Amino acid sequence: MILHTVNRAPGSHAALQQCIQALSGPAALLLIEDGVYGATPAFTRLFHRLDGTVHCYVLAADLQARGIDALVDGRFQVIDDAAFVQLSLDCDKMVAWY
Amino acid sequence: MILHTVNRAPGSHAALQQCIQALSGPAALLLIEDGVYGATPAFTRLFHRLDGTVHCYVLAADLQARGIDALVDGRFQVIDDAAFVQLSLDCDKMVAWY
Amino acid sequence: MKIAVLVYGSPTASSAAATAYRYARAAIGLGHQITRVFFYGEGVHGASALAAPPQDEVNWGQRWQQLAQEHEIEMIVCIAAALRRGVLNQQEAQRHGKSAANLAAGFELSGLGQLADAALNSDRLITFGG
Amino acid sequence: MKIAVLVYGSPTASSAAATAYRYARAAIGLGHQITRVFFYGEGVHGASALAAPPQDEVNWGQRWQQLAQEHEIEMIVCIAAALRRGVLNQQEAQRHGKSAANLAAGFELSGLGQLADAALNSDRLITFGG
Amino acid sequence: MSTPDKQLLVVVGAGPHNATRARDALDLVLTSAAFEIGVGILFRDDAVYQLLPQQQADAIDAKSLAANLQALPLYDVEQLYAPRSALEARGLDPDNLLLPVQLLDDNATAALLHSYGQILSF
Amino acid sequence: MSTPDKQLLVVVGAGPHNATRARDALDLVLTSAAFEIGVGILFRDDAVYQLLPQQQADAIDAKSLAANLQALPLYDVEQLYAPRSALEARGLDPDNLLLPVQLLDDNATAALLHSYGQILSF
Repeated sequence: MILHTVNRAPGSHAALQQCIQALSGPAALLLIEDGVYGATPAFTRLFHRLDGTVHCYVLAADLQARGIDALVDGRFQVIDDAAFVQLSLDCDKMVAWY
Repeated sequence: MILHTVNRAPGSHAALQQCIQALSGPAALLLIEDGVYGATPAFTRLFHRLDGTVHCYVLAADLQARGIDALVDGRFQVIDDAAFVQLSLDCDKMVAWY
Repeated sequence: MKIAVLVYGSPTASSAAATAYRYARAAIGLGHQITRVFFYGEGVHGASALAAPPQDEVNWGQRWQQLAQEHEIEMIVCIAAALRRGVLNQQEAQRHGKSAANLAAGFELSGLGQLADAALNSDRLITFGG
Repeated sequence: MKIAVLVYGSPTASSAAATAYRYARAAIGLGHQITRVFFYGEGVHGASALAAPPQDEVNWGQRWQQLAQEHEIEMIVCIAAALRRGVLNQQEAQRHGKSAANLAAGFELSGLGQLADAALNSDRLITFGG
Repeated sequence: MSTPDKQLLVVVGAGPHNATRARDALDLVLTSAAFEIGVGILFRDDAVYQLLPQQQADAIDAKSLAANLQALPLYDVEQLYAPRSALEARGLDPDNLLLPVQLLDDNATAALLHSYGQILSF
Repeated sequence: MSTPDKQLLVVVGAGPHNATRARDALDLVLTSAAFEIGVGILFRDDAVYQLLPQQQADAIDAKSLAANLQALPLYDVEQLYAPRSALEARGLDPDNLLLPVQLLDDNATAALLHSYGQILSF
C-alpha cells in the first residue's frame, strides 16, 4: 500500500488534483501543511473519484495552526504525529506530492 | 495602465487564473519564466473573459529556453527584454502574480 | 524500524524542515530509529550555522542538531546542492577559495549515493517536499 | 527614468534573480537608470558570497555585483530576511555571535524602509517574485 | 496622510504559513505606516486564510501571524480588502474573520488595483 | 540489474526551469544507475515539458537539461514513463519528444507506482 502526502493548498496549486488523478487503491492519502486546506468542504468535489479503498487522513497540528479543525469534511480521519508515523510504517512506500 | 506579470506554469499553479479573474482593462498582461507555458493553445480558454483592452505579451527568451516559440497562440505578442522594459515604463505600475 | 528522512524544502520557504522534525521526534517516541536525514535542494539551507532567526521563532537547524546528537542520527547534506547555495564546510571553502565556512556542527556534506542508499536500505524513506 | 527592482525569489528555486538581471541590463541599455535593487524573502540568498555553483552555471550574485559596480546601483538586502536565512555582514555576525560573515561585496544590509522609499520615490518599481 | 497617488497597496496571495510571504507583506505594511505612507492591504486568493480566527500557530511551533494582523488598526492601517469570491471559493464565512475587511466583488477588486498609486505584491 | 522490489522509481513533476527540481531528480537517477540500482523515471504533469525538443537554455543563461536527459540511454536508464493525460492537457505531441518515453493511461500510471519497490518524488 502506498502513502500519498500532499502539502500544497488546493486553491493555488494543482498538487492535490494531480495526486488524486494518479491514485488507485488500496492507498492512504494524508494531507499535511498547507495541504490540510483540502480537507475543508469547499474541496470535497476533488475526492469524488476515489473509491472506498483509498483512506483519507489529515494532520491535526496543521489543522490547528490554520484554525480549521472545526471545518474538516467527514471523509477525513484527523491524526496526530504519532499516528502519521504509524501510517507511514503500515504502508510499504510513499509518494510526496508538492 | 497596469502591467500584470505571471511567472508560474498554468498546469500546476493558479497564478494565471487568479490574475485574469482580478484584471480589467486597460491593462497589459505579460507572461514570463514558467508563465510562458500559458501562451500555448492548451490554455487559451483561460483568456476568453478578457476584452480587447487587455493586451497580452510573452517574453521571447523564456519561450526559446523552453522550446515553445513555435507554439504561441495568436493572441500574444512576443517581446524581447528591451520591449519588456519599454512596456513597464508605458504602464504606470505593475502587479506581479506568483 | 529503521527510517530515513529526506528534507527537500527551504526552512523559510516551506514547512518541510518543521514537519520532518515533528515526524522524526514522534517516530523516536514510538521506539523507532531515525537512521539518516538527507537534506537536498533548498533543504540544504537548513544546515547553515549562520541563521539568526528572531528569538521568538524556532531555529530548525539547531533543533535538528540536538535531536541528532541525542539519538545518533546521521545528518547528510547533499554536497552539490550545498555548494550551489553557499553552504560549505572548511574543506570546500578552501577548495573553492571562499572566505568562510558555514556548515553547522553535526551536519556532514556527502554525495547523492547516501540518498540512493537510504532509499533502498532503510525500512522506509519519508520525503518532505518544499 | 529611475527604476527600482525588487527580487523576491531564491536564485536556485526561482528565476527571479536571472529575469531581474536581464531586465536591469536591458533598461540600462536603453539609457535608463537602475537606482536600487532590493533583495527580500528568499531573494537574500542571492547575496551570499559563499555560493559556488558548477563552472558551467551562472553565479547570479557575481553578475549583480559587476552590474552594480559598473552602473552605480544600490544593492540592498533586507536585514531581517537576511538574518533569518543566515546571510550576515561582519557587524551582524558579531552581534549574533556567529563564526563568520558571508554577505558578498557590493551588497548592503538595510531595513524595509528602503523598499517603501523605492516604491514611492522611483519612477517605477518592478517586482520579480519567487 | 499622503495623497492617493502616493499611497501604496500591498497585495498578498499566500496563506499564513506558506513560506514567509504573509509576514513579509505585513512587515512592509507596518514599515510603510511607520513612515507615514498611506497603505492598504488586499488579501487575495489563499491570503484570506490569514483572516481565520482561532489559528493556533504554536501547534506547529510557529509564530502567530494573527496576533500581528490584529494590531493593524493600532498602526492606523484600516484600508483592508478581500475579494468576496476568494472567501466563497474556500467556503469561508465573511462574518467570522479576525479583521474588519471590506469585501469586494471582482470588478471592485480590479478597480482597487487601478486606484492606488503604487502596488507591491507577495 | 536489481530485483523489482529493490528498484527505484523517481517521480518528477516540475518543468525544466522550475527551480532545480528537474536536475535534482535527474542527478539522483544517474547516481542510482552508477550504483547499479535499477531505476525508472516518471515524468508527471509539468515534467513532460522537460521532454520538448528544441529547448535553448542559453537564451536565459541556463544550463541545458535536455542534453543530460538525452544521455540517459548511455547510462542504461531506459524505464522512462509519462502519463498520456499530462501531454494531452498541455497540448504536446507525443510523437515529437526528445526521449523515447512509454506513454501510460491514468490507470497504468497508478499501477506503475505500485510496481516499484521504492519511490522518490521531486
